[in-house]
Amino acid sequence: MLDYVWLVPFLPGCAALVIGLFGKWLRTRSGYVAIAAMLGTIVVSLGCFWDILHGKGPFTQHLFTWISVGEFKAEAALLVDQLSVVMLLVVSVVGSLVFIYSTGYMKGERGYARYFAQLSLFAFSMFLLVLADNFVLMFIGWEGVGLCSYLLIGYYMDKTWAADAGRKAFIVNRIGDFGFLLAIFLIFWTSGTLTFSGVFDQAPVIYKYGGGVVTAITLLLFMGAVGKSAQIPLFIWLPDAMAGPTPVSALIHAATMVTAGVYMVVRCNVLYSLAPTSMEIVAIIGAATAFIAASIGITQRDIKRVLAYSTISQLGYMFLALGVGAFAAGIFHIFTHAFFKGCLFLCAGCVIHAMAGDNDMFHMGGMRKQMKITWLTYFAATLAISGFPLTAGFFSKDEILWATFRSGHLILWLVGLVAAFMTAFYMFRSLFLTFHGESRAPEKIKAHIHEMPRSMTFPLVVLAFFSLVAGFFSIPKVLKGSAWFEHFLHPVTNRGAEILHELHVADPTPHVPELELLLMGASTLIVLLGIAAAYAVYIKGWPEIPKAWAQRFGVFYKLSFHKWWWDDLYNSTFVQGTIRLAKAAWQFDIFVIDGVINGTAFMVRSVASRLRKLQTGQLQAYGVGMLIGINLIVLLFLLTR
Amino acid sequence: MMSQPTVPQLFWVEVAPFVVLCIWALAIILADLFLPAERRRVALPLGFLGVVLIAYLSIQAFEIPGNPFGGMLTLDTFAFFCIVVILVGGGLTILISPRYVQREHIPHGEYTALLLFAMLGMILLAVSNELITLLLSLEILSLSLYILTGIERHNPRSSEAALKYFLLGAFSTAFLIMGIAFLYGATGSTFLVTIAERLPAAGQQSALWVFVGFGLILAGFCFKLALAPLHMWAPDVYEGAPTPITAFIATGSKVAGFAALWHVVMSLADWQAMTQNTFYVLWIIAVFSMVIGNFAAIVQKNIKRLLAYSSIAHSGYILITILVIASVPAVRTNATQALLYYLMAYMLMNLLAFGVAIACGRKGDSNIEHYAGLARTSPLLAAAMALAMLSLTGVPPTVGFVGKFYIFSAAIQAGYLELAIIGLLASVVSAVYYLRVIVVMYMHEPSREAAETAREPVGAANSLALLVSSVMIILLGIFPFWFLGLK
Amino acid sequence: MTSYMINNLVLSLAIFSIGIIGFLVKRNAIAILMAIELMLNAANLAFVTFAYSFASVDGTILVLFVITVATAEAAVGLAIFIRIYRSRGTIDVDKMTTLHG
Amino acid sequence: MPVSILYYALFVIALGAALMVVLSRNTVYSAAFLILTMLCLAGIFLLMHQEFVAAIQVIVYAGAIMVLFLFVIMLLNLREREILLPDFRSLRIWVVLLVLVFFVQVGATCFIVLRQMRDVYPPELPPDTIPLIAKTLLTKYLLPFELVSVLLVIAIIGAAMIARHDEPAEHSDSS
Repeated sequence: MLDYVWLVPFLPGCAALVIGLFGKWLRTRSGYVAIAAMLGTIVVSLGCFWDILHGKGPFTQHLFTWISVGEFKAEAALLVDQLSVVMLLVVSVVGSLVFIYSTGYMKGERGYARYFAQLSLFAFSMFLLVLADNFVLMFIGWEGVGLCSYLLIGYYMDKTWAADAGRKAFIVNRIGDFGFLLAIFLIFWTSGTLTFSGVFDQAPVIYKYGGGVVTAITLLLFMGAVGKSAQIPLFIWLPDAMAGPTPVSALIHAATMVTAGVYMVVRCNVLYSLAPTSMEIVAIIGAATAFIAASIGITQRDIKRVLAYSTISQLGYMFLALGVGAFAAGIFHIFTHAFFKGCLFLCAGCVIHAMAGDNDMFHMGGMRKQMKITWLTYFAATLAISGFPLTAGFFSKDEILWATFRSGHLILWLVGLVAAFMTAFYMFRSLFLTFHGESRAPEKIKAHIHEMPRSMTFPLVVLAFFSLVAGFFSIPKVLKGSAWFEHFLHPVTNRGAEILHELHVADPTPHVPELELLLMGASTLIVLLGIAAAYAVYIKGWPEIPKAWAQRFGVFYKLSFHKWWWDDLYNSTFVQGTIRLAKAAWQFDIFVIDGVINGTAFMVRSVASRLRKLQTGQLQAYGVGMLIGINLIVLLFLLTR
Repeated sequence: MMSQPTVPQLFWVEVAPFVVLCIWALAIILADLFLPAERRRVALPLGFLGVVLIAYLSIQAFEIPGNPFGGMLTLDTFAFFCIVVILVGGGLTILISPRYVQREHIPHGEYTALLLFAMLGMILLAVSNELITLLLSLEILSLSLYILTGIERHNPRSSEAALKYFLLGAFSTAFLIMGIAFLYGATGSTFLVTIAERLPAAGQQSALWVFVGFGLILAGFCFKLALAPLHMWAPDVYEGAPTPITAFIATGSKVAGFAALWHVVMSLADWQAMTQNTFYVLWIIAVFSMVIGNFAAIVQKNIKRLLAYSSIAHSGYILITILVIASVPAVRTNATQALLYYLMAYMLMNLLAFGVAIACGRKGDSNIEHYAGLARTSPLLAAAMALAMLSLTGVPPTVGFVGKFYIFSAAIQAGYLELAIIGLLASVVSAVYYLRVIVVMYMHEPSREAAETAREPVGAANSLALLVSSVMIILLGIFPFWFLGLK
Repeated sequence: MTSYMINNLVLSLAIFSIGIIGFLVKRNAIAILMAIELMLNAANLAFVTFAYSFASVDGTILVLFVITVATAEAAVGLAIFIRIYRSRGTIDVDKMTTLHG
Repeated sequence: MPVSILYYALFVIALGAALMVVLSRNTVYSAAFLILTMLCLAGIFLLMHQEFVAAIQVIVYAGAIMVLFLFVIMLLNLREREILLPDFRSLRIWVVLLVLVFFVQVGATCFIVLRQMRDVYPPELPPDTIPLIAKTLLTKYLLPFELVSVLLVIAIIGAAMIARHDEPAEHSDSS
């Protein structure tokens, strides 16, 4: 099956072309064309997975020489190894489900065919990104997914703010892409090649451990990742990107594209292992993003924005994992996150559909009665993202936290733990606000609330199922599991560690099973605390909290005794503090990042208008300019002789 | 003491493209005289036929590399590629013209004939290997373009553009001629091959004249190519000229100019006295062009002016390859490839953008705001424009990306990392204004003008041109070797 | 004995420079074109001087070509001036600033 | 030596006339001074035994091109007195400075180059150069010779078309 891997990008690419060309004629059938192509990719991906599983990889398929400059060649070549095949599976499965869901969600929308053409184009680019065998091809996929993302963000072009969102996304990403391209050029400059194998094989020889060049390269690559994966300080574009249709948010802005940055860093783990400073920065930015985004998530009213911030926060976790050297854990979190976040977004889509387009959670409530399946699947995914024991998120998040702790980043571990508490809190808050309690919707809409058609609920059920069980792929050894996932990825993700080992710079930390169990317990506890807090606040309402504590959880009875203390603590430190922090993050966002962007834009503009003033239209003014130029050329020629 | 000159041996097939092109243009003028008024619009299709014919003849002529006219022309692979690019550009320009020519009451016969004459100048410029031939080709090209710029006789802006273009062009030509004089004075020849041979001997005495001469010639080229300190004519002329002619000036004359500059630089670069330092002038010009072009484009409201500034910036990118070719012989092949590919890419992207501008512009009016909501009223035109803008920005997998990649990697191979970084930064800045066009088209409410555009048919020829250039932008972006493997 | 050369070249450059000044300070388009003709004449003088120093007819012939270029430019230029004069009633380049910015 | 006196006389007159082309306020005077400059240059060509170029200079340049200039000046009836650019009143010093920079740097190279060439004497040309010029023109320089004809054709077509009066018939044929 490996020989047919070219089919994976080819099928959605063809679908995009066909729908693009014959969309007018295909109309609603265009959805089926796209779905058929995606199902085809699932088959091929599974086949590739099977082959890799049986030790046939890594496999490189040369398609053609794309760019050749002298001895340097950029091949259009696809690389299938353990890492890319995992990503293939994630993208094809989640992608197919989102495609199926879209046929229901987008029914009757204007530009139905255009939507599917763009979505297929996105799938094509994403597969290209994942399968690329060199940096250039990866960059093409990288730009391609970006482009499709902007196209789809701006899908509802009637909304004028969608224009600003698309533009902001584009410019922020151009900043990141600039870093990525610069890194590519630096790699090319120093190693003379751009294929992954070529660069990584040479890396230990040409790059000094902790040297300036490799640090610069990795930081520039990370700049690209920060842009694409919406990390601090470039995360502003992602919440705004929610302007697009909800299935797009599910696929692109949650499950696949935004994880491209994580994928890229893991792909380059050899380089990152050689640059400890960069690793440290990655970890710090990851943890900071996880924390700040989670704290912002607590105060949001818009259900999609809550999910957007939670995506940013979860991506932060992934980068935290990478930063502390747990590359496999990062990929595992991509894997599980794709399922539960995909599920959450699709559920949100159902809810918004039922609410006739209203995103505000404070207008919802009590929807579990009319929307059983949506409620249950949302509940399952919420459990998973909060890290409720034995769900998918529990295993992946716990592994990250454990890896952080083990590598000695105690502060980052604490930050991650607090973020986990907040995650549980705001996710259950969104669950309770949306599905529980009394409906706060206007009568007209209330009557309209109903369960969605099967094309929309089916993907929910599949994704919810995976959210609950996907964790069993990698039960840690301490729980008598096999850590299969980590084991599977080992050949790819451990190369950096091996190189460090050869260089004798890495000191393997001793494994203490008891400690791991203890930490696992701690994080479980904190998740339960978060859930309980959300329950107390949003189901029971604040005044009855002590009674509720006493009745439901005898353990916490004593705590509830100190009502004033809890109240004060919550109010003064937690609620106020979080709100303040969230506000601060927003301020930072608006004033600093937007300020930097706008400031640069302003500077550029003022230079430009000054240049424009020179252009008076007066002939001889141009003549004087020319004479200055001619004098300069001749003078420089004579001087540099 | 002086050998009797002999008649240079000529092979018909080698000179056929030039002779036939010339005769074809004259024939169109003559036919225009005798045809009844309502039949005169046959000139443009005839012109296109001529381009196809010349393409065929050129392929024949380049079967065997040769040096007709005693070495004045050189039919090498480089020239072949340039001619391919020029012919593609010329053909597309003729295709996008008919509706504009019709709308603005431009005389068909003269327009087509002058366009063909300009192409003759470009082709000759690409193959000329002698300074006087180069000067005369440049003049054939420039005079045709001066006239074509002012061909909209009812439009005072067109005349004004012609006046500025003409006066500044003649001014720069004077410097070019002075440069040729000094180069001749230093070496005693105007044949580039002979100059290259005599440089080591002549250099001991009159090296300074070579530098002065080359500097002045370079200045003349900088004017033609709209490179930074000598770029100021470009926006005004681009805005005032008829849109298809703007496209032609922006693309064809640059391709030909770079081809000729390549020939001149190649003859001088191997001379011992020309060290890497010598060519830092090119470095400075390239940086100036990239910075000024991209920055000034940001505040433009007129699409033609915007494209003018963007073309200045693109000239800057392309000049990097000339710098590499001149200063680092080891990377010369790669840089030449990069140059050829980028010229093709540049040609296609700009012609696509101008083609859409012609389809949308009414009476030379090309404010960007008039493109608002074009995606809603005429989605295909908007898509074509968006493709052109993305390619100009350098987004893969378009030709613009591959071309920039070629150029910057050649620069890096030659050790000009800083140029690659400046170029990259410049193209990040350029994203701002290219994107604005896309945002206006896709995310604003449709304007009255966009609605009017939708009502007017684009025309078969123009649609064909847009289709061909769009397809080529994508295909050559995915399979760049198709172009570079032509020969 | 190179004094003839230095004299001629200095004269040539002087006339060329005067031509540049003329181009930059004149207002009347025809006067500007005349300044350009001055520059071309100066270039001719340089050509002839070099040709004389090489005792070659090549330089002489080059001058013929430069003169023809000047002729062709003058013809086109004057035609453009006439056109401008017809539409605006002046050929004062200072008034041709519709295109700017 | 009378030849050198003649040469310097031509030198000074040419320079002065060139200056007057720029300085005189009447366009007709400018044209006349331009003709004078050209005639002086033709004289200098003669002193260098370039009889053919001198003849062409007088016949084509002074005789044809300048007549064209005068014709257009008369046709356009440019009575208004030429004044220097108002904007350039203050900038004039900069213009002159820039031109001086140009003059000095190129002129200096001439001095430096020619100082090394002190011993080189100009070789003698054959006494009758015109047949040789004709032969060279039609053999070695055949291509430029043909290109010049193309150039002139373009100039004629273009000039005729641009300067043509708009006849009422033209609107009907293009509509």
